[in-house]
Parts: sequence; structure tokens; C-alpha cells
Amino acid sequence: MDLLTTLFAGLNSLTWGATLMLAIGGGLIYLAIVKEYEPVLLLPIGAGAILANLPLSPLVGEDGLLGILYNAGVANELFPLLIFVGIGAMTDFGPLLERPHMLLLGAAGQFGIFGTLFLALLLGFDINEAASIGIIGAIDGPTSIYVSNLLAPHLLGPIAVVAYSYMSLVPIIQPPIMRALITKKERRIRMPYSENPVSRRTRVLFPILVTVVVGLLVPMAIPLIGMLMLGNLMKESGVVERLVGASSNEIANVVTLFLGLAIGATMQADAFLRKETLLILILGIFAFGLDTAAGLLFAKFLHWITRGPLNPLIGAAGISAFPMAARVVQKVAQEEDFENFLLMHAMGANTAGQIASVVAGGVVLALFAAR
Amino acid sequence: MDLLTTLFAGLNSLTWGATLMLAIGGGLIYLAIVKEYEPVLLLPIGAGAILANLPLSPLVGEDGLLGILYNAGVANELFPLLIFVGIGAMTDFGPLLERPHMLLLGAAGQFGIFGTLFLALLLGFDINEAASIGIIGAIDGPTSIYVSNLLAPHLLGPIAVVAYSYMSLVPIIQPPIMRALITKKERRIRMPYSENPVSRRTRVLFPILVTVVVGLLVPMAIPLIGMLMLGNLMKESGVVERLVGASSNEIANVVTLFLGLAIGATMQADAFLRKETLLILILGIFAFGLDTAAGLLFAKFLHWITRGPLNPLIGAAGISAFPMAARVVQKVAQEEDFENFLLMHAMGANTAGQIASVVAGGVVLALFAAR
Amino acid sequence: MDLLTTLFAGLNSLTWGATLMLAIGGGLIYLAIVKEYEPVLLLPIGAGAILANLPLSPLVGEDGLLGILYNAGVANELFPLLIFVGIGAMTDFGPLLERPHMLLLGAAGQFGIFGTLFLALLLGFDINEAASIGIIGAIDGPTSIYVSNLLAPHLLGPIAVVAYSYMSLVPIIQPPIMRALITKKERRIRMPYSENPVSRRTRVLFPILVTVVVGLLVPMAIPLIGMLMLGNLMKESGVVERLVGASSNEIANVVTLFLGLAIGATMQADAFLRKETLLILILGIFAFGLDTAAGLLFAKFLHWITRGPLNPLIGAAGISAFPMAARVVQKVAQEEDFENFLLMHAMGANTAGQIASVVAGGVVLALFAAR
Amino acid sequence: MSDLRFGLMLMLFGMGLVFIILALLWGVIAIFQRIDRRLLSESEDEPLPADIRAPVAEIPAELMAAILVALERYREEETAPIRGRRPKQLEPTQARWVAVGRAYQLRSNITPRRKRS
Amino acid sequence: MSDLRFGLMLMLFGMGLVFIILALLWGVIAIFQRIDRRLLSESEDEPLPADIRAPVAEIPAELMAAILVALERYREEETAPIRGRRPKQLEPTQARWVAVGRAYQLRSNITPRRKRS
Amino acid sequence: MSDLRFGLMLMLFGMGLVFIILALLWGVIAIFQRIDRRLLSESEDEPLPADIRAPVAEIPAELMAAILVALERYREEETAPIRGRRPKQLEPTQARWVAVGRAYQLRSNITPRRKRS
Ligand code: NA
Ligand code: NA
Ligand code: NA
Repeated sequence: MDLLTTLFAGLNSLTWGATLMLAIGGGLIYLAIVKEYEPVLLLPIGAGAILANLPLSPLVGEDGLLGILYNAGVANELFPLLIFVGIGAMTDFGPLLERPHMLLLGAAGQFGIFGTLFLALLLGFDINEAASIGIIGAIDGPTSIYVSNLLAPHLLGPIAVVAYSYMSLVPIIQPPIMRALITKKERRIRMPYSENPVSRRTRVLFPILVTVVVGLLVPMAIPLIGMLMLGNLMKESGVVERLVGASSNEIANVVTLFLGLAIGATMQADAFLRKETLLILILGIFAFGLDTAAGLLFAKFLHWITRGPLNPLIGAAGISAFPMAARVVQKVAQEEDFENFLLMHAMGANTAGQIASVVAGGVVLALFAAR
Repeated sequence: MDLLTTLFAGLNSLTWGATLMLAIGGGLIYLAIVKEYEPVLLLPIGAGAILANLPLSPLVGEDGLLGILYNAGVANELFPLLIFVGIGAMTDFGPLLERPHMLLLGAAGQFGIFGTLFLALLLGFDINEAASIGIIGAIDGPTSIYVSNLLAPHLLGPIAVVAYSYMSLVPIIQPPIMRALITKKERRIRMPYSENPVSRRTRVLFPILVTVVVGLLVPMAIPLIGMLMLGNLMKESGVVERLVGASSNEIANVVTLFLGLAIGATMQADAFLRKETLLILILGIFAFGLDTAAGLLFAKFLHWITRGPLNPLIGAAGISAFPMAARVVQKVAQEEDFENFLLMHAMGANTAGQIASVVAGGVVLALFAAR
Repeated sequence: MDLLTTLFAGLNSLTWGATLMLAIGGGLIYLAIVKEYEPVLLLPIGAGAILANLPLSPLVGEDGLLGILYNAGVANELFPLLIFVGIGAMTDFGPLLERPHMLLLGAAGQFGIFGTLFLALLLGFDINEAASIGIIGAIDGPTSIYVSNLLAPHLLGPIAVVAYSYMSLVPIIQPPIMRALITKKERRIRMPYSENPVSRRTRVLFPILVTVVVGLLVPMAIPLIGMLMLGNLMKESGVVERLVGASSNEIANVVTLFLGLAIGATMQADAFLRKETLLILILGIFAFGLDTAAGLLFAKFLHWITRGPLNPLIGAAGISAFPMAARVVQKVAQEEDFENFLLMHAMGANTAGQIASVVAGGVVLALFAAR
Repeated sequence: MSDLRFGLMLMLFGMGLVFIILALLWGVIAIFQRIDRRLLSESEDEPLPADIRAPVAEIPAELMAAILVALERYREEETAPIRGRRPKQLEPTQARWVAVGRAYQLRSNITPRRKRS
Repeated sequence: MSDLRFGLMLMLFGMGLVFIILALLWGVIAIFQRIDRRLLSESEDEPLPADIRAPVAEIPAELMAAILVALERYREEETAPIRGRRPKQLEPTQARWVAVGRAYQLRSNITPRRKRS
Repeated sequence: MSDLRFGLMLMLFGMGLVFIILALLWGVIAIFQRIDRRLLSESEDEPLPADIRAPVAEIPAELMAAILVALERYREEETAPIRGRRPKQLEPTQARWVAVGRAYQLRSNITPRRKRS
């Protein structure tokens, strides 16, 4: 009967690709719930993937809920930027302000971006795609989404998935590299801890100055760094608790949910199930590893030239991935010397990595604009 | 003087229709505040009606606040779907998972949709209007709004008002029908209570599987069932409390306010003050009654064929109207036997009715699409 | 090298104007944080000004975050109206309902609007600009933004900045005027306090009636008064706590942040750095002073004709600026007689000023529409 | 010049209208006040909540805070089982129903016809 | 007429489909139930939270409320240092790290080679 | 090929720029640090909050939680009467003003010219 055929059009138009995508969506939800890999993003992404890949889903397309969310906040970059306000409102740059030289370790921790970019080029990706894949090496979800959405929006799905699911792998990826590159003796180095009280004035001026300095040098970085620092300014000001709360709770939660769903919806079978996605999965691991190695080696180099008490392990915290990377540093250091306390130094490098990631994202965009 | 004429253009253009609508808006606010009939929706609807019917109100139209809200979330179905995420995040399907055969009672409780649809056709409504009126029988606000907005947006105002104001009449409408159709002896039936522990795995897999099964069979139901189950998945996962909170509080509250205002604004005199509205008021009662009767008779039939300890009263809980209907069942059962505890069974039927309502909404849309 | 030139395009295109605007943005942030002048608005405005004036900022323009926020809520008046819902939900009109004659003092406190308007005309502003500047005399941020955005959107930046930064100067501007215009003897007048219990019925009916009465007379005032009273109706109804919470917290906070940023972004060098802005700064002070003087003199007049125990000081509370003005009245009265308790009377006049401000805003718009 | 004249008119009509409208509102409220007072003199109407809160000031604020938190929790748990009112508390309430109902049902199942016997 | 016929079809197919789909869901859940029961009989699976909450009813509600608040706070402080989970608590936790770390480091600095000696 | 060359340039310039910018930020912060230290040595500046929180660890967490809740409530009630800061607490504060004011005024009304006599 004709009606029945039309009725079960859904079942009829189920493809193998869509079936696989449903499974992948389920897999992401599994990672989110059972493995607790960044559940606040991977669960909505997985759910979005399932809802978008059910055949004939009215949720996709211009008029579907997921399409509306995509246009309302992903296509125009609104959502990642709003999330940055929340991140800024939650980040304490105190440890960094006490030891500002840690900023160099943050810079070194971005090498993965450029190394991966180059490798992706060699593997045949075009330059925009390569840069978007490289930005996975920022190891910062919103930066990856922001940059890749501007340079290669068709890769947004796999890049976001890789960026967020690998984030949870930091404690697995980093330790072997740390043990391989840093000698036992170096790992035992204790770092003296001298208190450098940071005045409220400095804490308040810091976000303003970072915005102005970075913004003047790299206008393309203004949205990323500006929103991050706006959140931090509100937090440190101490006078707009209502806005800090709204940024780090209401806005962050709602936007995270919508962003996850919208990104999941970009994972449609024909766009996602390609060998490029597989390559991105591999290049992602590579980016994480290269970041860590570069951070460690640069710290080792600093230790060598300064001959000071700088434990090269803290270089691994420069990749951002806040605060996981800093804790990994502390854990690996304690394996050798239980009384070695590197956490505060690592936290400085870690927040430096956060700033450096955002700056690197802006630099990549600026170099593209200047091309 | 000319200026004064223009100045008091508002008073001059006050029509009898608008005056009546202001009174109706006031009446809805009265029901909301004094009678406490679903105040979170009826108060904004009433306020929206008043604000939209004041002569020359700048709030209506494309550029007015109410018009903006309508376009931002009603015309594109965003608001009812977001509310579904919140409902899913608040619903505990445990009682249903313990007694899944209750799903059949939920199915029976949807007969009012189709019976009312047919009656509306006989009364001269066209098929789209008839289906929109029938969907009042889903006894689920967001489903009614979602479906009627797609099929007959010009009836959205009266349908939404009826759907929400009658919801509070469930404890008044149901008991007489229950006493009329179910004999005293049947009402005394006690239902044995055996524990069926539900594992967390089942609770988490349930929303995913419902989405996939229903979604594959009835693609038009994906938005409704998908959003409901997304909320429930987040709740049962236990790992995204932030998102559950955002869905069931921030998003739900803000969207409810905006949805109510926007629906109230559709109640403009010339669209609302027609004999159709009166018919919808009557057909709405009919839909509620027919749902209840069908649920009861089907439960009676099940009792008759299984000869098991199934108290037919719980059929009345299959209409959805969660959790009022389940409590009405418990109350009516206790009238005959104070120690009869049906509530858990009724809760199962009640959440089954919630799922069935959404499925029925999708089925109606699917049949229209397949026409 | 060409790349470097393009790279440092930001630094190259830094103008003196932009530099000054960056300083002004910093100044607003200083006022917000150090002086605590309305920080919830001045901090985002200052931040918006900085982010918008950094050369080549991608945040401005149609596709930039700040441009998106502007179009999403300032251009269409959504944000100020939503803030009004929150203000209504926080305002207690009880003191006014006990002494409704205070409404006249609220009316008198709006004279600054019209006086400043006339003065601005004399200074060469065109009529739309003059009215927008005059509306600073409403001494109510959202009203100023709403009206000036409709009449002279190009002045929105300076007007909003003046409206919010002067609000905090009320305790500095008012006392000298009060001491100059009201004699010592008058300032010692005690006002008898008789309790007029206000029933819940009256409290609930008040916002509805104000909306209908004002709305019928001045349709252009419906958005302002309607949203204010919607919030108050929800509060007084006592049955929609969820919506009251959403209005006065989630919505108010998020909208305040976005509104501030979007307004700050309108402060671009070429639009802001003109002699008009300087004049607006001066006219703003004038508006505040004129409001206070008119309120005081009218109260004095009332005291003279009624010969009753009416302390003319409370006229100063009629300007709105809730609740600062009421406290200033109490403070100045206590300077003369420590046991004089005028606060409750002043609170009545203060909320009357809030209503009168909104009415005056609507009246100005209505007179323009009727022109 | 036309602008100036319109400005003057704005001033006169504007202040006039503002006064008229607020005077009108005064009238409306006054009527309500009269009704209130009449009803109050007949029967006891609900007074202002402020009067109830007045003695609160005598309790130390910290203790007050603790009591408030506890009472709020209590109130939330006891009321609010209707979906859509206080969503957060829906589940625990249901769980309690489940618990009570089960305990009850299990017991009544052992002697299922106790009442009829 | 065509409308009426379509209406009738809607009624028949509609109710039919609703029943079929819900019966199907019943089947799916039933399978899960069976798996659950099998696994339960083999090992102890996590039971319904309701069973745990049952004895709660015996504790006075006010006391319960106070305990709940305290426990919630405690839980929030102890867990949740990962950014993005419970953002509000991030800072105090960090501050505690800072404090502990500093106290520790300062002490270990005085005798920096204690362990190796 | 052009892509590869641009990629190489991206790598060199990119890493270079990132290092330059962060080094610059280091310089800026270092200047601030110096100013801070100079001001600190002159007078006592506000220290890091962490130092204050350190001894907290000795109090049992549950007790701490209860105290925190109570203190928070207290703080909210006492401060915050300015609209726009902590909106939730506006009303109760007003109600207290009303109460205090009324008690006061009613008393002072009985002997209205007490002071001047
Ligand atoms: Na990074
Ligand atoms: Na139903
Ligand atoms: Na005013």
C-alpha cells in the first residue's frame, strides 16, 4: 500500500552510513557516560549525531532545531566566544602572575599546532584544512571550534570531536612522553617556592592589558582573547558577581548544551565518514604529543641555559588542557620524589598555555588574513 | 485639536472585540492566580493577551517584542522543543520500566485525539484544523503547541489556552467518568506489587532506544521524542548535572515565560473571537473525556482477557497529564478501599501516556506528510 | 616585508581617536570597579568600548559578536524591555499603594526631561536628539536607552553612559539642591505615619490596571509600562516563583551583560568624540538637577496649599533613581532631626518616580508619533 | 523655529499628560484603598507581610539563616510534587512515594484480603 | 468527503500505529528487563535508589534538610576540581592547593635535600 | 607547493609571533610585579586570599559547610539593599525597613514634638 511505503520512509531510507553514524553517536555517549570523557560536551555531541542521522530527521536543515542552533551560534562564532567569557570568569591567573616567565612555556606548548599543520599539508590536506587540523594542538575546545569554523567549516565535526575526546586522554598521552624525554635526575629537581603576592590592582589590570597588547598586535585574536579576558576582568573586579555567575553558569551551561548539539548535527554520514576523519583522528594524537614534547624540550632548554632550579616536567603543562596537564606534571614528579611539589608552578604554566593557545589561534587567523 | 485626536488614538480605536479580549486576558490571569490553573503558562498567556489587545500596541507585529518572541521560538518550534528537554530531564521513567506493559494503557489513552479529530471534521473544520484540535487530546501542552503550529497556526491561541487550562481540570473531569465506567467491584481490585529493580544501564539505554526505534518508524516524531529523551538521557546519565540543571531550570523557565507571552499575543480579537473558538472549548472537554474513557475501557478489556489483578482504574492515568492523572486514580481507588495502593502502577501508566502522547503527535504529523 | 606590514596592520591603523576611546573605556571600568558606579552596566560598557575600538576588531560589524548582540537586542529594543520585566519583578509598590498621592511627586520629578529637552534645542540639537538627551532626565537607564534608541540611535552611546554613570552621582548632586531650596524649618517637618494595609487583591490588580489605564491613554508607553508591570504582576501573584526568578536573575543578568557590551560597542571614536558628547555630559547633570529642583518645589507647593505635615524633602525622591534618592532624602532629613523618619514616604515617591519615568518616556514617544 | 515651537509644546503637553495620567492612577488606587478598608473593617483581611517579619529582627541573624535554609528545604520537600512548579524536587518526592507505596503494598500483599474477610 | 475519509484513515492508522509502536517499545524494555534480572541473579547489580531513600522518612524533615545542605556542600568541596564540571567550586579548591602546596614547599625549602642526604 | 611554502612560513612566523607576544606579556607583568613589590615594601598591600583560607583545612568539612551556608545567608541579608546588586534580597530588606520605620514612627507620633520641647 502506498501510504505504508510513505509511512515507513524512515526505515526505507536508512543507509549503512547513517547506521554507522548512529553507532558513532552511541559511542560518544558511551565515552561521555561510562568513561566520563568531557561529558558536558561529548554527550550532547553524541546525541546531536544520533538525532541528525536518523533518516529524514526534521531536526536538521535550515528549519530544524539543530539547524537553527547551528545558525544561531556556531556559524556566527557566538557560542565558542560566549564559552570563553565563562572560562575567563573561572580561571585564576594568580599562579601565572606570580611567575610570569611561565608564559614562555605556554608558547612552547603550542608547537603541536604548527607541526601538525605542516604534517597535514604533507598528507594532502589543503592549507585551510591543515590549519584547522593543526589547531587541535591548541588543546582548547572553543579555540579549535572558533578557528576551524572560520577556515574549514566542513571539518568542524571531526575536529571538535577529536579536540574534546582527546582532552580526556591527556593523563594517558603525556606520562610516557615525559618519562622518555626528561631524565630521572631532572624529574627530581625541586623548585623553590617564593611568595610573590599579587595585588588586586595587578589582577584587575592584567586582563585589560593582555587584551590591549594582544589586540593591537593581532587584531584577529581580539574575539578570543577579548572574551576570555572580559570574563577574567569581571571575576577579578569583584563588583559584578551577578554577571560572573551568569557567565560561568547560565550562559556557559546553556551554550555548552546548544553548541554540543549543533556540532553533533554537523556529523552527517557523507561528511563524516571519509578517510579525512580517520587522518584527523591520527593527527590529533600527533598534535597532543608534539605539544607535550615541545613544551618539555623547551623547559629542558631553559633549565640548561638558566642552570636554575627549573624542573623540565612543568613544560608539559604549557599545552593548556587546564587543569589536567598541571596535575599530570605533579603526579609524574611525585613518582620520583613524593615530597616534590610542583603543582603551583605547573598551574602557572597551565594558564600560560591557555593564553598561548588563544594567541596562537589568533596568530593563525592573522597569518591567513595577511596571506 | 488635531494633536489631541492623534494623542488619544488609543482610546479612539478601542473596539468591543479588544475590550472583550482584555477581559479574557484578565480571566486567564484570574484562573492562574486565584484558581492556580497551570499558572506558569496561563499567567504569561493572559498577560500576552492583554498586552497584544491594547489598541495600537507597539508590542505586536514583526518589530514588537511579542512578535520577535513569536518568530524567535514559536514559528520555528524552538520553544516547545526546548521545554521538552526540560520535561525529559524531570521525568522518572522508573515506574514504567518496572512494568513496561503499561505502555499499552498509554496508547489507549490517546484515543481522544483521533475521536475528537473525527468529530471536529463532522462539525465542519477542515482536516488540518481538525487534527490540531484533536491533538488537544494528547493532554500535553508542548505537543499540542508543536503539532497545531505546524498544521493550523491560526488556531494556536485557542488550542494552547484550552490545552493548558483544561490540564488543571483533570481532577474534576476524570472521577465521574471513572465511577461511571468501572464497577465498584473492579475499583476494589488490588494490584500485587513485585519489585523489578531497574539497572542504571537500562535507565540510560531506554531514552536512546526509544529515540532510535520511534525515530526510525516515525521520522516526524523525532523532534518531539528526541528532545524529550535527550533530557531524560542527560538526567539518567548522572554525569552532566550542569546541563540537566540548565535544561530543567534556566531554559525551561525562560522559554516558558516567552512561550506564554508569544501565545497570548496570538489571541487577537479578530482571530480569537469566532465561533470556532467556542467549538474548540467544547471539543477540548470532549477530548479529555474520550481519552479517559478509552483508557478505562481498554484497561477493563485487559483485565477481562488476562483475568489478572489489574485494576481498570489505572487506565485513566494513560492520558498523560502527568502526575495529576495518576493521583486521581489513587484517590478514586481509595474511596472504595482505603488501603488500596495503585499509585506506582498509575505512575507507570502516566509516564507511558507521556510517551504515547508524543508518539501520537508524531504519528499524526507523519500521516499528514504521507497523505 | 609585505607580510609584516599586513600583520601589524592593527598597530598601523591605531588612530588618536581610538586611543582616546580605549582610555575612556578604561575610565569607565575604573568608575565601575574603583568607584563602584553602577558596575553591572559600566563595566560591560567600558569593556565593549575597548573591544570595539581596538583597530580592525573583528567583534564589530554585522558579523562580529558585538554587532550580533546589538542587532539581537538593542536595535529591536528587546534588551531594555526584558530588563524592565526584571525591575518590575524586584519592585515593591507597597509604600506607594499606601500613599497614592505620592504619584504627583513622581510626576513633578520628570520636569528635567522637558526642561533639558528645551535647553538642548536652544543649544542647536535637532528635535529628536533633544528629546533623547532630555530623556536622561527620566533617571532610569532602560527608559533612556529605549527612547533614545527609537529617536536618535546615533546618540545611544553617550546617552547610556551618562544615564548610568550619573545615576551613582545622585547622593552628590541632590543634597546641595535640597539644602538650597528647602528651609531648615521645612526640613524638620515630621510626617505622621498611619498604616494603610494593602490587600493582596490590590497588589495584584495594581500592575494590571496601570498597564490598561496607561496603555489605553498612551499606546507608545505599552512596551515600557507593560513589561515593568508584567514583572510586578508575576511577583505579586505569588504563584509563578520560577518565572519571577528567571526574570530577575537569569534574564536580567544575561541581558545586562549583553546590553552593556553592545552599548559599549556603539562608542566608536568618530561617533563618540564630538562636541555633542561633551554637551550631553553637561546637559545630563542639568537634567538631574532640574528633576530634583522641580520635585522639591512641587512638594513645597503641596505643603503650602495643603498646610499638612508634608516634608518637601521627599519631593527629591520623585526623580526615580530607586532606591538611592529615597535614602538621600532620609539622610538629609536626619541631618536636622535625627529622629525624623521619612524613608517610607520617600520610598513611595521613589517608586512613583519609577512609574512616572516610564510614563514620561511613553508620552514623549507618543507626542513624536502624533506630530 | 518649528522645532522650538514643537519643543515648547512637548514641554507643556508632556508635563501635562504625565500629571494627568499619574493623577488618574492616584484615583484608581484610591478607589481600591477605599474598597480595601471597607472589606477590612468588615472582616479581617490579609495584612502586609512586613508586620509578620518585624519580630524577626530579635533573632540573631546567623541562627535565622540556618533556620531559613532548613525551613526552605523542608517546604520544598513537602510541597511541590506537581510537575512544573518546583522541578528539582520532583524526583525525591516520587522516590518517597515509591518507598512508602512499596513498603505498604508488600505488606498488604501478604494478607491481600484482610479487609474483606 | 475526501477529508472525512482521510479522517477515518487517520483514526484507524493513527491508533494502530500508536499501539504498534508502544507495543514494540514494550518488547524492547522487556528484553532489557530479562537481561537485568539475569545479571542480577548472577551478581549484585546496583538497585533502585528509592530503596536507599526509604528509611529517610523516619528522620525529622528539618534535620534532614540541614544534613542535606551540609552534605551537598561537603560533596561539592571534595569532588569537582576539574574545570567544566562544577565551576563554582574551582577557585576555593585551587586556593586550598595553593595553601597546602605553599606550606609544604616553604618547609621543604629550608631543608631542600633532606631526602637525598 | 605554494601551500607547503605558506605552511612553512606559517610555522616559522606563527611560533615566532606566539613567542614574541607572550614574551611581551611577560615584560608587562614583570613591570607590574616590580611596582607591586615596591608598594608592598612601603605599605601593607592586600595579600592573596589563599593565605586566609589556609587554616580552613583544620575544620571538619561538614561543619565548614554548615557555617558557610549560614554565613552566606547572613551576608546576603545584611548587605545588598541596592537594587541591581543582589536582587533576591531586595524585598526582605525593604520589609525590614518598613518594620523598623513603622515601629519608630508610630512611637514618635505619640510625642511628635518631644525633641523641640
Ligand atoms: Na594549547
Ligand atoms: Na495523552
Ligand atoms: Na525619573
